[in-house]
Amino acid sequence: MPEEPPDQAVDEAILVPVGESVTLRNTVAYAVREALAASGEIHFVAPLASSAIGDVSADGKAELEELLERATVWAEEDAGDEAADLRIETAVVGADEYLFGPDDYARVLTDYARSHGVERVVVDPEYSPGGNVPLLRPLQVALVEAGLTVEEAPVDRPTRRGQLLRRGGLLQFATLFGVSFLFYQLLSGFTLSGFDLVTGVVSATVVAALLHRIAFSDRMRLGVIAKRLVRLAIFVPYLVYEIVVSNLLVAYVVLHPKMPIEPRTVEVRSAVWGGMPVTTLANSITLTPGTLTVRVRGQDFMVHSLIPAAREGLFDGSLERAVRFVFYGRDAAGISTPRERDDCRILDTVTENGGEED
Amino acid sequence: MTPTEIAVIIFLGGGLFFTLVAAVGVIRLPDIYSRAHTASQADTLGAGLTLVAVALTLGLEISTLKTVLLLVFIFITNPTAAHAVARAAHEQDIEPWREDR
Amino acid sequence: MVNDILLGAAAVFVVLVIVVLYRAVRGPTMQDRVLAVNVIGTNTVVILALLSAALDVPYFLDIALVYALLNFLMAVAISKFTVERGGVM
Amino acid sequence: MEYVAYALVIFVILTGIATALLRDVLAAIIVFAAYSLGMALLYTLLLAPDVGLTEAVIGAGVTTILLLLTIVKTVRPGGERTFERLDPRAALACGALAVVFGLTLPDLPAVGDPNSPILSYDAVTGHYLTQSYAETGVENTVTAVLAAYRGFDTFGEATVVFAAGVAVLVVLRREVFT
Repeated sequence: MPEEPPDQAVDEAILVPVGESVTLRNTVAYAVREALAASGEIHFVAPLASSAIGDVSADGKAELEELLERATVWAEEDAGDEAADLRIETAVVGADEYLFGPDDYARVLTDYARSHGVERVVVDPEYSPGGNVPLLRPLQVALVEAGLTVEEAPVDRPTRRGQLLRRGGLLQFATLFGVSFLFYQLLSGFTLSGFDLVTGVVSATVVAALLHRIAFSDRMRLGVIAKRLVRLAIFVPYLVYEIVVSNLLVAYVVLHPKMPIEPRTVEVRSAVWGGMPVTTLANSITLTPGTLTVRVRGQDFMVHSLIPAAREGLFDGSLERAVRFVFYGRDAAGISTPRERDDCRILDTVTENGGEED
Repeated sequence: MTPTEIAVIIFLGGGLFFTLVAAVGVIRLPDIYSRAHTASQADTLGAGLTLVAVALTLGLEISTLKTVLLLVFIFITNPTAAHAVARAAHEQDIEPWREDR
Repeated sequence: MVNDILLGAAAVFVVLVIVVLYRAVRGPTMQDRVLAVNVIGTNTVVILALLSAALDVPYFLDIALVYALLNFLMAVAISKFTVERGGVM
Repeated sequence: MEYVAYALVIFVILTGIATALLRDVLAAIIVFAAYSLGMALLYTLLLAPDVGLTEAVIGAGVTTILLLLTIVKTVRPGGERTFERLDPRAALACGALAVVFGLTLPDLPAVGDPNSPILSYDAVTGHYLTQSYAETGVENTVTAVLAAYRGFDTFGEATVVFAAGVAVLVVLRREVFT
């Protein structure tokens, strides 16, 4: 929804609510453009969700502060030569309150806006305060009711957005080349004839040249990757064991004449973050019978579960712990379970949380 | 019968059983979400066990490596595909079935 | 003898594929069909692997690999299509 | 092996009928992909893995994508019915055609039969192998058969492919003529 900014807003400061989101980068860019066209004053405000990591809210605060810092760096980068004209202020708000509904978020944001004389709010369309999906629309309404000008940053939605290209280095190129070349040789049966070697090198070069900037999401550090691979080797047998056991449970339920299923959709706020770990966890959840990842947003998993036993297993978080072990090491495996963190709930319907897309 | 043959038969039996469960589940279960469960999981395990049986018959050669690659590939892609399907259903606001409604 | 067992298993797999075909035809939603075809595809890959071992034709496995790739792409492509083309649906 | 083949034939026939009868175009496309999977398996089982591979890539992959693109650019009739109503005349015509083709089947040689004409009538096969270069000037015998001896055939095929290409372009760039 690309709206023209209202004319009377020309000399106003801009408030941007900040939270982990895919479009945050673009929102910052838009807000900076707008701010430079106006007063040059921009406020990045991050409301702290108390439920973020349960009792370790200090972590949550540190995370938000890091996010704010990132936003500041981006803003300065975007401002370029005009960086001197840009005044950036950041704040974490709501740290001493329990933010739950959209009204709570709106209240702390409005309080901040009042005390700093800001009247214009630029909202990231993918901003999901507290990780809960349906809060954004009501939040906007509440902010408008409080007398603020609210607009959504005109950034692309997740389906067709995202920074696909990243900086690729020699390491990425080499890895991709090696993997493609090995795959080619495997398909040709490791004949190692001159023809296969030459065509293999040519194809692998083409693949690596085209894709080395896309294929990897993280910066690659060999040590980390090696450690993860070792831990993955421990993780896989455990996963297979889980899969077989719960498959037998599901097989019993499916083959039972009365088919005693009790499907429920549940939402779990997992304690893993980042592309690969979340993907691994989502896939592991789907692979373990009885639970199926329906959608993931940041750390929030919407999971469809077939039988109560599968649900309990999910809330006990053994898979989550295992994935944390793979990606963050043994120390991280010890965090409390989703149930103890109070990060899981059973939804009544799916659409309660859906339909926010358009 | 050699031990390998017995192992092959056991794995093959397991694979057939779980694929059967997948087929029955896809036919019997009441809605798309629950069908996606058996489609992604029972079927993946069934395919996995059968591929292990195939790898065992082949013994140690290049083809075995390909079979293992196939197995890894199926274990990664199948849940992803099921997730894609379930997510598509969710985004079209298809309500999950419940036993009490 | 093992070869006969593998062939027999392949035949059973084909029968299961025919059973799953019911869901692909019947629906009722498009996602059901995509899901059913995905199951059919996975089973096809397995059948190919079984045939490869039973008939001792190693290059069937290459076809199986191509198949596994295609099967995945198809499920994702059609799912994406049904969502993004919601208006046409 | 026969059982696998029988089951596959049943599967292919069922998917074929379902594709023809399904009212929803998207449903038909999805079931048609399953048909391609079955066909490819059948080809592979008959030891024509290259054809099977092509069927898999073209039939299940490319065709599906092309048909999906076609739906995107056109409209898709909705409806409550799952199946198309049967047109008796069309069904009769198709049935008659199937019977006619079916009747020729028993006259085909069995797969791998050493007495099949292509192997036993050396007069024909040998003629092509020895004479094709002298008669056509084409070095590759297969190319000679395709492009020279079967010239009209190939011309017809090329026309069909060309027409299909034009159709695809028309569908992909509909805005050109609207």
